[in-house]
Amino acid sequence: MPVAAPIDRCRQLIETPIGELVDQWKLAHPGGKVVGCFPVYSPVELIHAAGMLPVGVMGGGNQIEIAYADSRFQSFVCSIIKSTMELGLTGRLKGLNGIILHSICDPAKNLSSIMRRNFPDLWVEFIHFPQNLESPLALDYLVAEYRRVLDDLEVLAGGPVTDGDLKKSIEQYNESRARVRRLYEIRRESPQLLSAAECYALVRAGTLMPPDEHRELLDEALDALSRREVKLKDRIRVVLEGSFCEQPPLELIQALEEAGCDILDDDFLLGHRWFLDDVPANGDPLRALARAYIDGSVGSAVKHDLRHTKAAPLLEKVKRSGAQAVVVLAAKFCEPALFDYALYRRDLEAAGIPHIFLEFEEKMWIFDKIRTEIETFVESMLFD
Amino acid sequence: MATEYQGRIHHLQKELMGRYFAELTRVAETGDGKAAWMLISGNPVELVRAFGFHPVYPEVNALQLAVKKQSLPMILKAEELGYSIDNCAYVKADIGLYFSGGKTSFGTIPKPDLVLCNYVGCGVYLQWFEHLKEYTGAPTFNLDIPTIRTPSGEPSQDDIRYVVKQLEELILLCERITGRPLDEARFRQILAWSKETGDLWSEIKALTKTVPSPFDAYFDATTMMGPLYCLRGTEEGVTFFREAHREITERVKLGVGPLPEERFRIVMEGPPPWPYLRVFRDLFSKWGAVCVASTYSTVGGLWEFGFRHDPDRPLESIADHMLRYNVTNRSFMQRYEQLRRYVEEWDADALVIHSVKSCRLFSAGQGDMREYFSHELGVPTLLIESDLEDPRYFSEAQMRNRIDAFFESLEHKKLVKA
Amino acid sequence: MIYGAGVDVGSTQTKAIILDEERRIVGRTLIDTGANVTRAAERAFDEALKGAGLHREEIAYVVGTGYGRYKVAFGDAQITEISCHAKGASRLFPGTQTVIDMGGQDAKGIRVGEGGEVKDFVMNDKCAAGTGRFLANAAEAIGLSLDEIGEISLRAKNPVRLSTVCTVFVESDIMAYLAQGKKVEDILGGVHSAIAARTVSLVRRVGIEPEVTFTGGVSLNIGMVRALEGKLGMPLNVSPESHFMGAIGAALWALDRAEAKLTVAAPGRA
Amino acid sequence: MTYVAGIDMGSRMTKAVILDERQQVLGKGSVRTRPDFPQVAQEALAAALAEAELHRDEIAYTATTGFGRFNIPFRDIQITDMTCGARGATFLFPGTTCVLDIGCQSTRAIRVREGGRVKEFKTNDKCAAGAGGFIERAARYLEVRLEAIGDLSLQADNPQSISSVCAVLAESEIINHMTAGVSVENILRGIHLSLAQRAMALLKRVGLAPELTFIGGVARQAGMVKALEETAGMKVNVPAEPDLVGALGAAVLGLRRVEKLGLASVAA
Repeated sequence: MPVAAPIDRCRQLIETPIGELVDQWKLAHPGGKVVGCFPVYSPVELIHAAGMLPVGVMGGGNQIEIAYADSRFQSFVCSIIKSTMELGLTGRLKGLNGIILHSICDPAKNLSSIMRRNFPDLWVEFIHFPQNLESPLALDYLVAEYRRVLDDLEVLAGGPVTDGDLKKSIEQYNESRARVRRLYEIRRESPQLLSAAECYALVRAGTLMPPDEHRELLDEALDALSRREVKLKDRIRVVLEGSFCEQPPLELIQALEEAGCDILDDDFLLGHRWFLDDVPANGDPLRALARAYIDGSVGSAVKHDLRHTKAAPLLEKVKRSGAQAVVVLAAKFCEPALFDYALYRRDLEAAGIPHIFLEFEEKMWIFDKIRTEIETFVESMLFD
Repeated sequence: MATEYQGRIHHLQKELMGRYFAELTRVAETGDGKAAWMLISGNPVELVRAFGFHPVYPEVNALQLAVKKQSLPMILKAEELGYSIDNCAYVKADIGLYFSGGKTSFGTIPKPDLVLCNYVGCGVYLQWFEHLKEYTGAPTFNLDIPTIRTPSGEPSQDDIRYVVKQLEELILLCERITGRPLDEARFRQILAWSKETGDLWSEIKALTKTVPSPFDAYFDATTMMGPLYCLRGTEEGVTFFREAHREITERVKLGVGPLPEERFRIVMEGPPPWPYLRVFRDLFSKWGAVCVASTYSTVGGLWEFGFRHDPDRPLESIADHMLRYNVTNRSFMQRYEQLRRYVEEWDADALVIHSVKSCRLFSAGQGDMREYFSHELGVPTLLIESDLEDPRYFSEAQMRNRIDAFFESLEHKKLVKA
Repeated sequence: MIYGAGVDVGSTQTKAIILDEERRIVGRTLIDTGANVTRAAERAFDEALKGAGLHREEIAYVVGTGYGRYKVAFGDAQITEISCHAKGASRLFPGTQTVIDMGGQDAKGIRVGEGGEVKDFVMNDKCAAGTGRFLANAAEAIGLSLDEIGEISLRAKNPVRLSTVCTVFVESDIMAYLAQGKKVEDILGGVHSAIAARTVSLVRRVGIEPEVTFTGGVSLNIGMVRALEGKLGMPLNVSPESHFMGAIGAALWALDRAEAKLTVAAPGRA
Repeated sequence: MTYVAGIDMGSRMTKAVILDERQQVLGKGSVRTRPDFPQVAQEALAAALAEAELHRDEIAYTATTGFGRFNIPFRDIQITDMTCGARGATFLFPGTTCVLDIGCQSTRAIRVREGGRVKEFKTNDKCAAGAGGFIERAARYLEVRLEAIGDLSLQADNPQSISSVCAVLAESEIINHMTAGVSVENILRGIHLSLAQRAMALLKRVGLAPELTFIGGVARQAGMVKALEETAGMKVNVPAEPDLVGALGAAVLGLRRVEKLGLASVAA
């Protein structure tokens, strides 16, 4: 069976408007409830354990036209905030029983309030992740915060959630994330086998289905990949950083590859593959999840951890993947990504790693300027 | 050009802030004394003062640079380092200043002995001080304040416990840095001074309910905010506010306002455009518009809604201040509520929202705010855009057009009423 | 007989209108503003006077409006174009409740009361500034003149999608589309519908109530009229005098004040 | 003898340069860009061929650059304009370490390595836009002929700065200056100075160091060159025909390919 099959299924899935997907799922699962997860990090295990479907709400992509939301959020606010508001204002989030946002940035914080005001029927949860990770207090705090959220989820689901339920969900997500990690290993080892755009489709599909379904889907894809044969192209090997929240259009990821980059690692869809390793399913599940965030999750511009420098996780990715260069692909007006670039730049130069900084918007439609820049970058490295 | 209220408080403030920066310069040049860098919103200055730290507020430095039209070179310096044109300009001005040796026309800023990120809801604060940690290498503490996130508008018991325990950790760190234990008596005295400052400040804020308002709760209030942050918890701070209280009560008795004539009472939302403060104020003065209440004057704390520091509950009251009683840690909806009270209880004609690009915590979503006030509450609302620090975002012609048109229509509404 | 005059000093053109007390237009001029704004205001006013066969002394009240309103030195008052367009629109189309004004620099949405007074208004946020300029740049990028693009845009079969309404973006977006071999009419169709969409979402902020009157220089662009009507789902009032609307409104205010002799404190006089 | 052509299709003009294997420039051509790109490229090339007194079939290799580089069907290779600009600038001024390219639409700062290879570059953000096209529009407001801009701006006695970074708001600022009765000379100089300051910001991002070579159409404006030298505090190299440098760079790179691929013999 060709690898194209599962990938195409994923593409169709992720290109279906979120509203339609939710309605379809509810039709197939009478009485089922759906909770949206706004980037970046989201404790999907809690939602899943409460018997509800966690669904990644990642803005409107480049398919929707902003006709109402720009009356609420100004032009200097990033696209994903506006398009998510637009989805709500145009009734395209009606199928959701709730949505969870968290402390990634200031606009997201205000968005949670504004959603509560504009969509009184929607249960809106805002999680405050601990920012003082040096302190042992952070763990107890996050356990309590998860407990608070779980209490609300129990009310929303209309039933209690046992430790057993939580452990089952943790195990299922461990399974699906293990396979996602395998996909990324393949890209690091032999990028010609799996393009970043294909990988993206496979991973993003996981934000729209239960973990066990995703596991099966990835098994199918991995099996097909093992028999795929593609010739290695003459490209530069890069790590991509900065797209942890708002997602670049699939066409843009393809454009970067066509322009001559093999993307060995990236931070797309970070919140769905945030744990570096399995979450222990024995012991207190909430504590295990909290610890996994504090000590076992991927660093990003929106995780504030004074135990290491801001660029350390990026430099580690470069080392691990053996990349030659870094592409910082930040969303326009994304304050966190734009800030940390200054430190990435400093440390990448110190480490002698060439890099290029590019900005994108999810609503982007034409890519000529960004293409010219990445081509020049590739030329400057190839024509040596 | 209109001539506004220039009273003793304005001169006293200049004098006090001058002394504050002179003292910082002395510390910077002699190395005698320790500096703690902090953020304005909900700052626990009482605690660091108790250890003898000199409080340094990068925001106040950035603001001073802007007012003195020295911010742009600093901003450009930071952009050279890779900061984006879309990043908060307060941060860029401060980082540019740091890499320029901290030298300004109003004083030299000492390097930090403690970088204290009193994180109260503003995500930019976190990154700002993370970056300062990497640049300065100074001991850094992320004092993490869980933001108000439930419809109740109240922090949970876990939140309060989390903050109080962190304050205890902070005390240990301060003891390590200064090499001396916390002086309980001094701490209580400082909290007592802060308490009295709180009493005076909130009484002063209430006086603008009178007609005409004795001072402008936006432009003149910013004059008093310097002492409120830089001198809170000191005796001279208290003296300043006693003086201010006396002077303003006097004005109420005399029935004088900041302008020759008070023709419109407005509520202001958002920080002012510091690089063009004069121009900006004139655009309103010209219309006889006086601000009677503003959210910006509460970024440091919401004393007017009842909060006081408490010598008998030192850490608990500081935690209360940081969690519950400052604008930035509150939810956006709580700001709507605050503004609604201002419009109603201060009997205002209109709401003016000054949307600044730099501070998205303040501004992101103010379009919805306009929607709420103009459509749901029927309050005439004007939304204008510029920036609090970056002179490149101020377009006077556009600003004047919007403000003139707004007051023309208010003028007309008045005539019809009359 | 009392006469009132309105002088609208815009970024590219300056217009003057003189009305008699029956609110009949007895004099009008339209000239390029050029580099010397004060002179442009003087000239426009004098030519309007000449056309009406009147002398300055015979004009009871003069109102200046537009970006250069403070340069109408001989004016009795300055009033923003927002108030003037509202006034003018509801005079020409008494049923007007909403005004959409598109000029070179700004797009405006205005809710208007019976007397032509402004009830509420919004103006484009910073990143959508320069509506007229947006079209001008588009025309320039394609190598057409501003007054022909409207017609051409109507022929669009598959209008392209623009990623933005930023005036600076548009030129490179258009070059990219040309490079992709897109048809000129489809690109222009996309340009017009992009601005229309953005403008409608702007005007929604004041609440769109019929009748809607479209004023300002851009209202002479038939492509924009149709695009707006399409997005609004209702017809627009458009007067051939559209680009004079500001001056007409100013002249109407002038007459009101001359008659009432109530001198509302105007900007610039305080 | 082997001949190569470089064609630079920009948003405003399309330029062609013909080089022989001794790197002598034999012909140059320039045509206003129109939507029928292939035809435009033909015409530019034809003009250059005429000047070089050569025929199409004598051209061994054609390298294209500029936004329309993919729209020239008879090309052998397309290269981005930053790579070509850097190469062209160092071809003319071997000591070049930094290149500033201000065209009609975009401003670019390039740091070059030895041999004219691109080390780092930065293009202007839309929100800090302002390039040739911006000056042209301002000139139209001010009723000044394009050719006159450069010298007029030199006559400024009290330049009025343009503080806004957004090209659109900057335009309303210019109108404001006009309304305030500021002289045309002082406004034009203000525009040049603010463009120079923005260019400096980009140059500092890539690491400004002498020699700086200024290319692109705007480099023709004397006032802009002076403004740049003042802000940069250094002498600036300006080619005789700054807008042809991209095409020249393409031709030079084309010649390298010819040598690499050993096409020389074939063509000779």
